[in-house]
Amino acid sequence: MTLSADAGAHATLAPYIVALPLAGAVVLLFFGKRIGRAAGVVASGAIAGSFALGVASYLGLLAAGEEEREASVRVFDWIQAGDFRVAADLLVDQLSIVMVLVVTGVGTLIHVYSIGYMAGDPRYPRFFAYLNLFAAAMLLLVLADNVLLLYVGWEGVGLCSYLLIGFWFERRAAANAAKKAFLVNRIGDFAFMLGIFVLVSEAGTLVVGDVNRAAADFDPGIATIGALLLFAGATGKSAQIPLYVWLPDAMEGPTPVSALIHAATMVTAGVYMVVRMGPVFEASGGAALEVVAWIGALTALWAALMACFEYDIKRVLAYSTISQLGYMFLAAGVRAYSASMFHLVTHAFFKALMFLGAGAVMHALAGQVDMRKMGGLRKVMPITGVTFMLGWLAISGIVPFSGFFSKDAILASAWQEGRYALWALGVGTALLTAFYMSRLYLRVFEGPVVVPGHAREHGGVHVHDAPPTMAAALVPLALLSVVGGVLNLPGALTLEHFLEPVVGHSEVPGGLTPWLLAGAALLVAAAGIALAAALYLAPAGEARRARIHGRARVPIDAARNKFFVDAIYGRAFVLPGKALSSFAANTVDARLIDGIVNGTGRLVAGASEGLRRWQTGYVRSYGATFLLGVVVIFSILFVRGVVM
Amino acid sequence: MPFQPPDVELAGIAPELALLVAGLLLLVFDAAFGERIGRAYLPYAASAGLLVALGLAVAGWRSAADRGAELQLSGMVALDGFSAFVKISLAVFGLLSVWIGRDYLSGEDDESEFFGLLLLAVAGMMLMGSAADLIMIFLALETFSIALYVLVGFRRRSLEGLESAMKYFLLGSFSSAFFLLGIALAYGAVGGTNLYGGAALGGAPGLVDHLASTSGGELGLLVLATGLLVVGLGFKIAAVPFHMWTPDAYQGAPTPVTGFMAAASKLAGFAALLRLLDATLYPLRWEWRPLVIGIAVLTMVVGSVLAVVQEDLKRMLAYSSIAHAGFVLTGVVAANDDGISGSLFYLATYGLTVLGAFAVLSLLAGREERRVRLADHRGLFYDSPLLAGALTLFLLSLAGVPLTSGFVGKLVVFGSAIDAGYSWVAVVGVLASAIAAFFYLRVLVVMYMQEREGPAEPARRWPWAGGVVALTALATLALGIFWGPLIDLAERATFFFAA
Amino acid sequence: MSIAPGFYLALAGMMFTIGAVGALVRRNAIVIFMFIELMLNAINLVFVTFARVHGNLDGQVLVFFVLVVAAAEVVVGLAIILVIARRRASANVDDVSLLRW
Amino acid sequence: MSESFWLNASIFAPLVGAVLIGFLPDGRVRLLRGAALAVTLATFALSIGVLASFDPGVAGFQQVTRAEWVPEWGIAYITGVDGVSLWMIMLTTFIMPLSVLASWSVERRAKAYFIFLLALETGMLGVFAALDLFLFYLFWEASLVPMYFVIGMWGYGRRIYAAMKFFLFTLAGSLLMLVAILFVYFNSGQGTFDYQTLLGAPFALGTQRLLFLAFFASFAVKVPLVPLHTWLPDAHTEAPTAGSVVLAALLLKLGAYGLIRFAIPLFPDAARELVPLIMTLAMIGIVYGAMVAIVQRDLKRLVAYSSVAHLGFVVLGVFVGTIQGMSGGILQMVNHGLSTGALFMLVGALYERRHTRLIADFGGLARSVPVMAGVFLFVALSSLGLPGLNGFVGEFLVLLGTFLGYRWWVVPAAFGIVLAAIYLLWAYQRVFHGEPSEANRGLVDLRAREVAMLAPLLALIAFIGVYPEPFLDRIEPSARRVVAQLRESSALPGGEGAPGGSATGDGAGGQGP
Amino acid sequence: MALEYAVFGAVFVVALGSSLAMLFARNAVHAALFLVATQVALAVAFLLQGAFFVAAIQIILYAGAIMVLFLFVIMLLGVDRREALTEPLPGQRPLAIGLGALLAAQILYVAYRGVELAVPGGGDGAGAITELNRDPGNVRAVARLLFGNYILPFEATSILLVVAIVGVMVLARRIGSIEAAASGAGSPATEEAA
Repeated sequence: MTLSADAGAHATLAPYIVALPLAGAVVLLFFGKRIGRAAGVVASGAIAGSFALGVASYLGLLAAGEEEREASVRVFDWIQAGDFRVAADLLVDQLSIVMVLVVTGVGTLIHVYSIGYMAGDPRYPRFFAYLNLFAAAMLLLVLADNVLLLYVGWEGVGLCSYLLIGFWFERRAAANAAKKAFLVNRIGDFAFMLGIFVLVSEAGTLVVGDVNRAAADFDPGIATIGALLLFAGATGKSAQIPLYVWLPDAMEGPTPVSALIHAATMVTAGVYMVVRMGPVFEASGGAALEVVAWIGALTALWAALMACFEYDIKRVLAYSTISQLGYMFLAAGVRAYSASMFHLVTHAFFKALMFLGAGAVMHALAGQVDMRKMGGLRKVMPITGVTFMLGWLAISGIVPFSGFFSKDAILASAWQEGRYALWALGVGTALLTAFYMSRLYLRVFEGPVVVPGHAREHGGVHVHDAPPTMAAALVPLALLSVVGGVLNLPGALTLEHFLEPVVGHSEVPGGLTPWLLAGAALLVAAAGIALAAALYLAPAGEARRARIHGRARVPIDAARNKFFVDAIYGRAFVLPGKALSSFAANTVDARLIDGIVNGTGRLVAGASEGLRRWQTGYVRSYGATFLLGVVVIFSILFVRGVVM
Repeated sequence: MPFQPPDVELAGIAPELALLVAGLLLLVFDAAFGERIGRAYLPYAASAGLLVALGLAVAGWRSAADRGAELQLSGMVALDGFSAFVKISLAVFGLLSVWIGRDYLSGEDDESEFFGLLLLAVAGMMLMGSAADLIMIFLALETFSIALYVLVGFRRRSLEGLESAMKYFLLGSFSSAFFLLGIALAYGAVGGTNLYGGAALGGAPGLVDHLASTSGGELGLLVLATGLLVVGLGFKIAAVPFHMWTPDAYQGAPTPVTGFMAAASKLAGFAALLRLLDATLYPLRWEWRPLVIGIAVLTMVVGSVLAVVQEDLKRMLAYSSIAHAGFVLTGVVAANDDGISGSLFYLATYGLTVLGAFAVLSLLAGREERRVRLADHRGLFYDSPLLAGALTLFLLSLAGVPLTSGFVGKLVVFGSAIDAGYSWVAVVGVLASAIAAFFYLRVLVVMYMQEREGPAEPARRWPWAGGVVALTALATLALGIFWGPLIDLAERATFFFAA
Repeated sequence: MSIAPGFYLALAGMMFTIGAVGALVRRNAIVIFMFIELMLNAINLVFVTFARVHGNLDGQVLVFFVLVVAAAEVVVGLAIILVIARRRASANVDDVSLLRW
Repeated sequence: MSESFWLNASIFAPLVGAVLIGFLPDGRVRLLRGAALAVTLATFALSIGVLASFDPGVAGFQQVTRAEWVPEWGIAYITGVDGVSLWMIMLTTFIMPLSVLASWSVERRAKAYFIFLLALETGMLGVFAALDLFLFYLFWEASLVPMYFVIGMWGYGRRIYAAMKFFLFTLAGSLLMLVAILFVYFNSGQGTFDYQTLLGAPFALGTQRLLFLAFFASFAVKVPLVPLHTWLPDAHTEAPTAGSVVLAALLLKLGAYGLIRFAIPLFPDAARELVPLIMTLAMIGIVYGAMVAIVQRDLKRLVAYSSVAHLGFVVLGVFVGTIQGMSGGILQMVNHGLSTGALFMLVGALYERRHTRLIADFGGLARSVPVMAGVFLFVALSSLGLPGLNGFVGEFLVLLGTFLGYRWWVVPAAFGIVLAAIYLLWAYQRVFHGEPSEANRGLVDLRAREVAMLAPLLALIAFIGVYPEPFLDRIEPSARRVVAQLRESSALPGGEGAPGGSATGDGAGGQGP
Repeated sequence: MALEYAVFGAVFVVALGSSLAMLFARNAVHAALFLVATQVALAVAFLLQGAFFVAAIQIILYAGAIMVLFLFVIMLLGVDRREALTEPLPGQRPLAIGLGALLAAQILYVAYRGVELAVPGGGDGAGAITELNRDPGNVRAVARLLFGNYILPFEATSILLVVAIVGVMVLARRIGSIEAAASGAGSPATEEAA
């Protein structure tokens, strides 16, 4: 491993940040059986080590001067063909270090949580191997200095997502969900790869910094195409319209996986990538960003609508994730990159928290996920209940929890940019968010205690709070969810200021406007909570719900059926694809092409069969053939030689 | 005008004379003493005769190489590299046929006639190779044809054998009539039947001489004659549409005779055809070429296609021999040095290969000719691996797979056609060989990939025929790898006498 | 010799053709063979006629060879026909068609 | 010891070994296996010598041997390596010991089997090393016969049909090539079959076109390009495991190699003119092969069709006329050899355990044979082009090269990577996921021998994925040479050529403006 | 002159007439006799063109020896056998006649132009033949050629004849052994001719 001379000192650790979990994964894959129960510790140790290295790098970065904070380290030359050169370079700058800290930090907590959660699973070491592998891929993704390396991490996390969603592969639904996740992501990756080609041909390089610098000179048309292709990749990974369909299904995986991959880290890769490649998106002259913002806003609303009517608590969280990711894209689309990142970070905290809380609930209730069969759980599992409540308040946007600040930053940026329609969509989504999260929280944790029948029978008294390792993850996340907002409080240490060298400066509204906007957001959040309380907490809620359902049966049923999107995709793409494939295999290949091939054979054999009848066995007919030949030859020569 | 007896130079026909003497001695000796001393010596005697003929043919090659080509016996025979090459090949084919036939016939009371007729047939074929006069060609043709009619019908008590002899005979005489009409027309056109004529023969009329001095529309009669001569020789080489006798005669004839016909009779026919078309009538090539191309294409395609569905191995090889005639015809079409030498090379190597194949068949089928159907050879590889291996080699060579002589043969004849500007004929040729590959492969499938049904029938342990198999297998392989020397000889053999 | 050679050639040509046709339409092997002899005879006339045209005797000599060949063919051919006819009690060539296809 | 010793020794070592094995007793299967393994390993060792003495900086041929053979015809024994053939040779010698290991279950007529296998190796190595058209054709055909027997004698079910189809398909193509070779020989005016001498032979465009098509027919069958591919699924499916491995990993490479080595350099103008046609065929192959693979019910057939798709990438890369495409295409040949070879070994291992290849008969195997499941997934991921594994490097370069040369033409080809994921993961799911049925329980996981034959493949798959430089470094000079031949008009007297100006214009040197 | 025309006319009619008659003769013996008539007519045609020796051997050898052989074999197989004039092979007869007509037409055209096709100006060597017949005489001239230029073909005919003799020997033995085999095996008798 050679370090380039000009690398900043803080970047030297970057390779080890990736290598540590990778080594953990390799060790666990090969020796997992022998390591056995200690696998969780090994894996957690590896990721914790990465976190420590990340912190060290962060400190080193802080110590470096403003101008020297961006540093890359070359590990080796990767691919060279002609003028095309890609090296395995890792980039440490403000943006990537933030991601590293989130990934390793949240990752460590979730690893620790998994020790308890996965205890008793027969493939326990394998789970941690995958988890570590995921961490390594994700770290590679965020640290990559060039887009192709980023792509390696990008597909790597996709693979780990596949492996982990399908971890309980005996379950058909899990296997299906895993495959679906990978394939939908592949479609996005297909676009992403095309985008990479555009970058190579336009910029001549894939090094992130160089591409971004060169982007200014891109032809806007090409830049638009390239940016949209990259964004198409992001819609796959970050579950945006139209490729979000895999994420709800992905909840078939173990809950820590949902927390880590499908809430906190992997799904944010798309946002990270858009932020990273911001100049490319800007080079299109607004068109690409416009698309990003609108897709983000619409996805936010769309997913929130579905979340409102879902009973599976993990799926509610999944829709919520999609919705929140929409916010982040909305922010990126209005060039509020730091707001986007800010929300990314806080979301990582509170969503991971809520997933882990949901996991604790499932753990306690023997895998039950239907919220209709739960209630009042805060009383039997107080730690989970309280921490979940903090997460709920955070995502709902209640002052002073972290979600309030980050969401407010996004909305403010949209307002500031003059994108009132987007702002309105955001505010509407905020209302829904507050509503469905409250619905979830209130139904599950408040009200009279309801415990599903089979959980009672199996472990009646065992409906208990999370074990210590799980609690150990919940509490820190809850704290972060509460105080995460300070990251961006005005001052020298704000995230925005910190990221500015990388993502550029974005205007924030001044004067009275921010206060008004914040107030509006808060009001909306309160309204959402109140509505939920009226429907789910109040004694008359049941009747009200029935009335509403009676009046709006059609849209509600539609929402419950995910607006039939899966079915439509099935009809529009999957079925015709299968039909076309069958046609190709059974008709074109077997009948047409092989038919021609075998037909040629049959033709020869048929000609042979036919011609052999000519060989009648009668010598006189042989003679006739002979004479025919003679006369033909004679006639030809007669015409050529005598007449002419 | 007092009568001047011609100079009698026997060098040009020495091998033929040797065979004649050997054949007659054999017949007479056996007739006189056969009852008393048995017949075991017969194959040795026949081999000795053929070996002497071989030696004389080699001597003829030497003399042609030393003194150049010459016409002898009033221009009736040419002593040149071409004829010597043909005679050497024929002597070898004769030897191999005798050896196959020795085991096949051993113990029969008409062995002497078999060997005698075989030797006389070889003599006739040799005469065909060196004949420099149309009437000589005709007489030589008739000599070996009549011998073959009898040999084909040699199988005791077999109606098939007799039927094949009759068909061969009737069609053969029918075709002779056309050939003869061709000679008559040629005589009418030229005033003589010599191929060369001119100063070397004291101003006697001849085809080459005539062509050199005549031109244009006055050649009409000769063109017609050419067509009829091609018909007659086309019959001998089994070219479509004059091939109809081939499958029946090959199938009905005793296996050694079938091999002999496939190898020697074809070579003799082609020898005359090459001398006639590519040397003598070369100036008329624009007239006969389309014709021969048509015949070649038809022959290749029909032969290959018809072989595909055959279930009888001998019959299949008969159709394959038709296809091979077509391949050689592409060399004739080319009418350049490569074409001639290529054809000679092809015929020589094809003869060795096909004799080997028929030797294997005779070992398998025996005198009774019972195991000749494809299905009879299921799993042969596991019962007689060596025999199956040899047959595989022969079939691969016939299919034209590299590292066998058959491949080189195809290479040279197709190459010559391409060189002459007839690439499309070569393309037809390779397509036909692709079809042909199918039926050779079918045999391999049966031998290697299917299981025998019923009890194993051991192949005969015939030492002579086995020796033939070994020798021809070796030759097939060796000539597939080190073919330089033979092609070199064939190239030197392209020296035709041109007066 | 005042009759133009063409007349003789015409005669020969017609005889040759009759021979060829006859060999195909008759079924008795011996008769077929006789038609082939007819063809050879016609060729002999061609030889003799062309000998006259060219004013040399080579054509006449060639007739001699044709005769010899015809004789040899007849001997062998009739023997073959005889063997088969003895065996099948018939000289009909259509009866002899075991080998085909 | 001359520099070319290693090459020639590598070519003929298997043949010598085959002859020696011929003297061993037929019944002693273990001895025969051991001997075959030893021979192939020795060959691999010899080929290491080729690799070691290979100079990466040279674009032309090295380690050249030249010996007169039939001087009258200008035929000589000429062998040599460049960056293209080097890896093909290494791949061959590398795969062969593994396929011997994969032949452990061959008990019946083992002697003949190993003799054929070794003869086949010599044939293939000869093809890759031959620098004389005649010699090349000789080896080309010589590699056909042993494979025919291997499929026909040790195959499954419809082996005879498959063997016939394989042989006739290939033969029909190669015979046309033979005519073209002869035409070149006779009309080049050089009187030689020497490849390097013939390179400059000027032919008119019309002639070139026909000659190119004749060569192309032969190579396209072998590659195979749609619609000449239907021999492949049959041959792969019915062949014994080692046969499928050799077919897929090595024999198909002969076709692509032929295109690179002969079809393009000998007839550059025709090649340039026909690029759109060939690219279209390649793209159809990528998409069509993948689509047909999706619905296959037989696992081996599925892998076979995946080869059609993968080789489509190779041909695409070779013909796009950019250095990235060419290098990627060549690397992809190696990659495909490794990953598809491994896939066939795994399918063979499955067949040995369950005696079925029908996907529907499997299920839940990840529970009963977890290691095999993991290995299968790893190989499948390599095959579907997961970054970090070898398949990605090749495919990415090919697609990048295509984009640089032809822009949006790349879209259908790139969509192939989605389809590859579909058929491989769907198959993986159906075989390994789910609850195992009674028959699928209690299967034995990978044995030591199987690990030994798969481990080298897996290691190389990962190595190339992470660090392809040693490969690309050696490929590039040679690839550059072929690209130059494809792009630039040769010195034609009539000044024809350079018709592909717009098509190849903006990828110059691999980079945009 | 007139005589020559008359004789030729007779030759023409007889030769052609008996050839045609052969076609329609249902009895083989009749066919043979018509063939003899044709051959005799041809001999006359030879004479008309100065080929005396050939005319003689035509009578002696052909009409005499060969045709006797034919008749002998016919007798051996049964004289009375009549051949049905129906045609079992479909298309055989029209095809043969059609091809024959085409061939005849072409040959006739060639005969019409034949001589000039061969010899420019349609020369006639009748004078030279007459000269040769006078000196050294037809037989002698032919003999000189036969034993001069044509000595090898002449000798070669001996091989031909040997082959024929040996062949007939073999076939004759065949007949014997076959008959022995046939009668021994009790297979259908050969004497079925009615």
